[in-house]
Amino acid sequence: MRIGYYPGCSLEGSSKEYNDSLFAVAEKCGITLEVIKDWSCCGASAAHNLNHNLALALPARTLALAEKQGLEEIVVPCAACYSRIASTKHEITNNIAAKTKIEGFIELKLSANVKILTVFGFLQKYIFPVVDGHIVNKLNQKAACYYGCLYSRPKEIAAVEQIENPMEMDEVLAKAGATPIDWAFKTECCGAGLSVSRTDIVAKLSGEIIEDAADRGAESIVVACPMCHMNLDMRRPEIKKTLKKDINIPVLFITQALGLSMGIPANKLGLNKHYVPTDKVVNCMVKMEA
Amino acid sequence: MARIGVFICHCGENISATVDVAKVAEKAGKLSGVAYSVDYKYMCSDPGQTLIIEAIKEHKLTGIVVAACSPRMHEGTFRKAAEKAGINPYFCEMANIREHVSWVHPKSDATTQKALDIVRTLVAKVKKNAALFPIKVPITKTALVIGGGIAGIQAALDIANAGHQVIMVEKKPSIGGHMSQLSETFPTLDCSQCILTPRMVEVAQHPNIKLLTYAEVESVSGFVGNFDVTIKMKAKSVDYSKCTGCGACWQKCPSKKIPDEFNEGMGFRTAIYSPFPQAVPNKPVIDRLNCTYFTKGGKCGLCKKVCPADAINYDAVDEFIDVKVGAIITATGFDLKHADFFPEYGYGKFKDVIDGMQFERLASASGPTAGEIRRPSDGKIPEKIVFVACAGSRDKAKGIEYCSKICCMYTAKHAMLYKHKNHEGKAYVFYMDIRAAGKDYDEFVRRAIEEDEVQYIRGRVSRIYEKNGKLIVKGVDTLMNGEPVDIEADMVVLATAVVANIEAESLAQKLHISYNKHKFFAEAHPKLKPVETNTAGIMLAGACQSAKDIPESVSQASASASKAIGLFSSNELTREPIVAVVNRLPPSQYTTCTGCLLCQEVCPYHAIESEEIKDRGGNLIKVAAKVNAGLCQGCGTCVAMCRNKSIDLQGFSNDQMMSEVMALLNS
Amino acid sequence: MIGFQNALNKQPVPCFITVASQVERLIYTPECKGNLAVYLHKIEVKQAKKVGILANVATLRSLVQLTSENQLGDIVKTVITINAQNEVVVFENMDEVEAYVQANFPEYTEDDKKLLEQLNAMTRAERWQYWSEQFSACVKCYACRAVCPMCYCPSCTVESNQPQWIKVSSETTGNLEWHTMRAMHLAGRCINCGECGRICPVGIPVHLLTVKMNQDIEAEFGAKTGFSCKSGYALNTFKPGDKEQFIK
Amino acid sequence: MSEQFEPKIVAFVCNWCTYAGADLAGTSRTKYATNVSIIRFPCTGRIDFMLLMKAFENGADGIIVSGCHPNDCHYTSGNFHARRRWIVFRSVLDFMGFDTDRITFSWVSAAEGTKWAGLVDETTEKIRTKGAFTEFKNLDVETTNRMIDEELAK
Amino acid sequence: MHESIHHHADTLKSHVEDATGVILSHCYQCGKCTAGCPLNEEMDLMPNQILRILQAEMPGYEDKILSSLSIWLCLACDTCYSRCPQEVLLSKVMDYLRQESIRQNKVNPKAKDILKFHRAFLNSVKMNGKLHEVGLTIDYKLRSLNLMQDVMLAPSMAAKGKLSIFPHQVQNTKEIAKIFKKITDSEGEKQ
Repeated sequence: MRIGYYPGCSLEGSSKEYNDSLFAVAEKCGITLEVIKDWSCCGASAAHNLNHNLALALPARTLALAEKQGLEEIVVPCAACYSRIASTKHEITNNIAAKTKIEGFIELKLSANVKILTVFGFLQKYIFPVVDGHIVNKLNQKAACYYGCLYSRPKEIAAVEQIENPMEMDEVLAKAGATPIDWAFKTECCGAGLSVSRTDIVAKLSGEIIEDAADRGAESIVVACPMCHMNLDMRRPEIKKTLKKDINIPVLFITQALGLSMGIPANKLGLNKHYVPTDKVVNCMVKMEA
Repeated sequence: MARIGVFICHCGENISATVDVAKVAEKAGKLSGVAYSVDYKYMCSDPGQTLIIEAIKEHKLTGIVVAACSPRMHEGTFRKAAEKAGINPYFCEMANIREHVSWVHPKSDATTQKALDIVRTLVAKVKKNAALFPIKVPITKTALVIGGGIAGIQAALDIANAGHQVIMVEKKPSIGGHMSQLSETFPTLDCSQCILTPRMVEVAQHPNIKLLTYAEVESVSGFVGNFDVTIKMKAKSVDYSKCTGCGACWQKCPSKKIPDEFNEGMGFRTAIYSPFPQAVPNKPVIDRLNCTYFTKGGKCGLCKKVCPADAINYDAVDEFIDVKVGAIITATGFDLKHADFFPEYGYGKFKDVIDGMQFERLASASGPTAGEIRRPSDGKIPEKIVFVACAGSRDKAKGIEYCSKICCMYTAKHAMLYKHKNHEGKAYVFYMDIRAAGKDYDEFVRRAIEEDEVQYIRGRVSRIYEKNGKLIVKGVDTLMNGEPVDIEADMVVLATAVVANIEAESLAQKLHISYNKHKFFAEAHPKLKPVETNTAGIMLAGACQSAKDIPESVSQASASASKAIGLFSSNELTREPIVAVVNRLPPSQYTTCTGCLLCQEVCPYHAIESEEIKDRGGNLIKVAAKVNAGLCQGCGTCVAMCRNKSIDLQGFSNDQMMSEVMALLNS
Repeated sequence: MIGFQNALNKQPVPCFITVASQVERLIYTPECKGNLAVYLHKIEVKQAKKVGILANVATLRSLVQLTSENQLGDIVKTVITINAQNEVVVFENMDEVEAYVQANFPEYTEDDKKLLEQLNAMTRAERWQYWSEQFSACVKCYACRAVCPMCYCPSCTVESNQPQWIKVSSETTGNLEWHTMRAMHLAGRCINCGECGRICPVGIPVHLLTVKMNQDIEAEFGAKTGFSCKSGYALNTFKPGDKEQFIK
Repeated sequence: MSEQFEPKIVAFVCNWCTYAGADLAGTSRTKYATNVSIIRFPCTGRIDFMLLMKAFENGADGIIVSGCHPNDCHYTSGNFHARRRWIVFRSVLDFMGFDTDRITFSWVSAAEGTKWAGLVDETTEKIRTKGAFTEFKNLDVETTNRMIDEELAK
Repeated sequence: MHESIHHHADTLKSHVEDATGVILSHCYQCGKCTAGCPLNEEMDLMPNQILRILQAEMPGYEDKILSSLSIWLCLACDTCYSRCPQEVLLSKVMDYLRQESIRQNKVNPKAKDILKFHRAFLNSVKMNGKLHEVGLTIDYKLRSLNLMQDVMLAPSMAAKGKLSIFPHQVQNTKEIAKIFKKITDSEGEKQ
């Protein structure tokens, strides 16, 4: 079974570690990901803020390329990319007019029947069946799984089953030997696209998220979205200002968390690339008694 | 050989002004089969009717056509006249030459011609008429009342007090229904049980009422006046003829940790139990799913040991009894939407987010907190309490578009009760509209706002989550430019939607009554037949039809009772013989019916049955359709779709209708 | 056992086998187009009580449709067909027949489709012209009825004279009435075996009427004929939302 | 007395809605054309399509079929069944090239006296402009003639 | 005076409905959208107010929406939609309103930075087919003149290998530019 892969811009840049950790995990389980040749940006929030057609055309191009490459299934680890591509797929499968228009713009035909996997979708489908042998550490800590908006909304493309209280990531963390906590901000918004242009807002929203996690004794926050990660991790100074207190819970990508439990070295997983130091996480870990 | 009489009415000037009645009478007289034709000023007057009667006798008429006003006006009048004259009333037809001719056309030959055409048409029809006789259906003067809530109780008492027998079936161990769970009732705030329990006792003691608790309707067949009902008597494991209801058994019962349905899971009961202190009958049943004796194979048996009357019978089994009833009143009530229907409100997740019925139990003197409003999680008395109206109602996204109707009122009541018990506490109500259209209703809501200082906020709550022992309610005040309102509450009460009884659909199918997509039973006509169903003899009472408060349920119950009493007021049911019949021809009741039974589906009244036609030797000749005259209402839809005309409609037979068409067009 | 056998003119004809020894007379070739279900209504067959049938798809559809109309009783004990892979299929019960039919649901034949297209393309007047010419040739021999497995009424309305629904003489109007009635009575029940058209001595494509009706009914109400043993008859049910444009 | 053609039109109506609607037109003295005569049925569900054929065969130039609006049927569903039947019947006729414009289907409630009057006038006018239904009336004659001609041609 | 303007075809309401397929009359103003909106405290017009103004079709009011800050703050997190009892797809309406606000040159001054960021973003995509974060940052700073913002982040990001000075590009950047052009032409809209 060939599995396609769409990294998205962030995973080539600010969230390289997400990309690396995902590959490290896959590699360890002997699963290869096939990058979509010549993929382009999904347009992110910018496109659908400014131009509806563009917001459809850019993801559509990627879908078309995937089809051309004969891929039936693609993994999209970035929540924003997932959301854009999934909703594009949803729109063109339900609106023939839009489909033909878009096909005109990108000069490519597409049937839009490529399956789109989120990172946890991928982990559950392909990694879970083979991972048990590879798990050597128990993360042994309270983890707050943060899903954000883009996986849980809108309902038409929601990648999770219970949109008000998703559990998919929690299951992955449980596998990794952590204790996922029940908290209130699983699907609240972090401020996403306003990260640069309205950092104040992002600091406020992300602040509330981190605060609730902390109040409930979380030792790490686990995300599956580069934007969430940037806002929760990189924006800590601004958050500190707004909250008027310093919370230094590290923020991990889900693949990093799983990677650690599989005994993959922290640096290979890019844990050193974070702003909030992650050594606490590593120290909590305990070897699994065979 | 037909001898038809034609009687042309002038209706004063109403007809004769534009129709040349004399000419019509004269021309009609020449029609084949017409033995006598005359015009007269007022046919419906006494002399007019006498004229007709005399003519019938004198000219030995076999049928008459009265050309006058609309049959919807005077058909009855003239059919009676015909009967007086000694011919079958159904040999009388009316030609409508007033509403359909003289009143809508100017004086002209064309008008007169049209009048004649219509007369000719009806003459042709009446020649094909057959003697018909009203259908008599015997009536069993016993009513079955399904459901022992306030609606069922009211209906049962009304019918019983009118001197008729009533069988009441209640699936729970006690009657009383939801009303017995309520604390106080709006808009008077009188204690629910105080007004209900006397009625419950009255039912139990009424000589005309046979009360079957812990029982369910198994199957229903037959038709109006003649229903055959099988009732399932669930095994109580207690012999009520011996049991005195002393309570020794449930005091001793070791399994005490069973969530108490009556207290909406906020208290516990034993395995052998009577649901509440004022239960009627106040005798216990054993809940076999939770009883150690039954789950642990014969262990325990304590209740049997302690029972002074030796009433416990572990070997009891479900029994089925067959009863004959003439009318059925469904009063199966409603349920409240439960469970994780509202993830964003954490309903089912947070202990202190409860529904309206749970609040009733908390506020009720007989409830788990003895009437003190304490929150389930830690028994604290809430200082801030939030009520959310329309929690699930008027919510298309959640599949319930309708308004649950009672929530506005009971929410106001709840807020009031809370304030009365905790003057310092703060009560908030999030609402969309206040629907208090009832006697003294709006005044009641105003009182909550003005006197009891309940804070009403117009806006919906988006989300509720729990934080440091508080419930954070994220709402909005749309009357303040959509100002966000976040409240740190100690307890939240959701006015969840009123939904149909979980078993409504299966019961409806047993009864052959229709129901809407929300499984509420359908009335025969939304305005003019609000308590009858499409199946004659089956009536509706209370919330099984749609969300209703107590006064409404009670009045509808009385209404349906009066329908039953009306039905029972005579020994037989007389019905117009305008019904469909499937032909039966000798020998041995042979028929042209193919038995394809495609007609069964079209009948709105389930009046078409299949009959096995056998010869004298009892060998099956064929299966054929058969119309139940008791159920048929005479629409004739089956007739038009029967391919080889094996079904026909009395009074509007194929032969009659065809003759009309021919006659109308062939002058 | 009802099946086909070879005849002199090489066209397979129906045969009725009552003794095991004659079974080898049975043949099954693509030419076996006839719809044998029609014989199930014959009194002689009914009296046989135990009947087997070697059925083509059309016949199978008839069996399904007839079951939904409670016409088979329990006389049909064995149903056999030869599938596309030339394997013998023996059915245990009607459910299996139903399943097989649904799996091998036949298309409308190309010729019919062509003819229908032509007719639909015509103006109303042209169609009127076409059919009135066709019907003028009809001699009311009722072969179309005799060959139809769905025309099983013991007495047909066309023969009823109390009242006289249809002119006895074979004038065009009377013929038109007859064929209209036939079409209406078979609309939503006809299983498109096309026998009526094939049998017509004067070559009227009468089957087109019911074929067209079935197409419309499938389009309008989504009902298929000879598809399910439960009654799926389009004309004894309704949806409150049924659409039409012509009722003012 | 003008020589304009006066069509014969038969109305098949249900007792509870359209018949009552026509009564209302009467009681409110609404005037309309004399060309339409009513035949009363208990319900549109009772109306047999063969009766329509009979009407044409016996010289009707046009037909009105009318009953209760959907959901208003006195028998709850007769008109729904009728509607399906008309949908099919109409397409049979149309497929045979029969002039379905000569049949007017309508819902007229007991309260719509004016609608009834209007319906009668419109239909009458429509049929009047169409003229007599010779296409059908002369069918037998024409087809026989045609056959004779063909015979002679041989 | 309502009557005079009701069912007026050329109102913002009708344009929104045509463009998005969202039927605005479905909103019954319960306010649940506003109650749950993560940005309700920042907004100058609440989501339910925006819908109400659209519904009302009162002349003059439409500009309040097009020049509001709210439409630019909306994060399209769809919290409103996922809880809306009437299933009004508000985020889609917001998308349209933003584009309309640009078309009519009514962008709220406070929103200029947000708009600039989006433009810078798209620009980067237009040139490279992918987002080039350094390029974006520089471009954005030039557009917004917030030259100092995030400056201290840059070096550390670079150090952590999170900033690549040279853009990743699709093989044929023209192809992407072409898509942009086609769309712009098809709309005759100023980007």
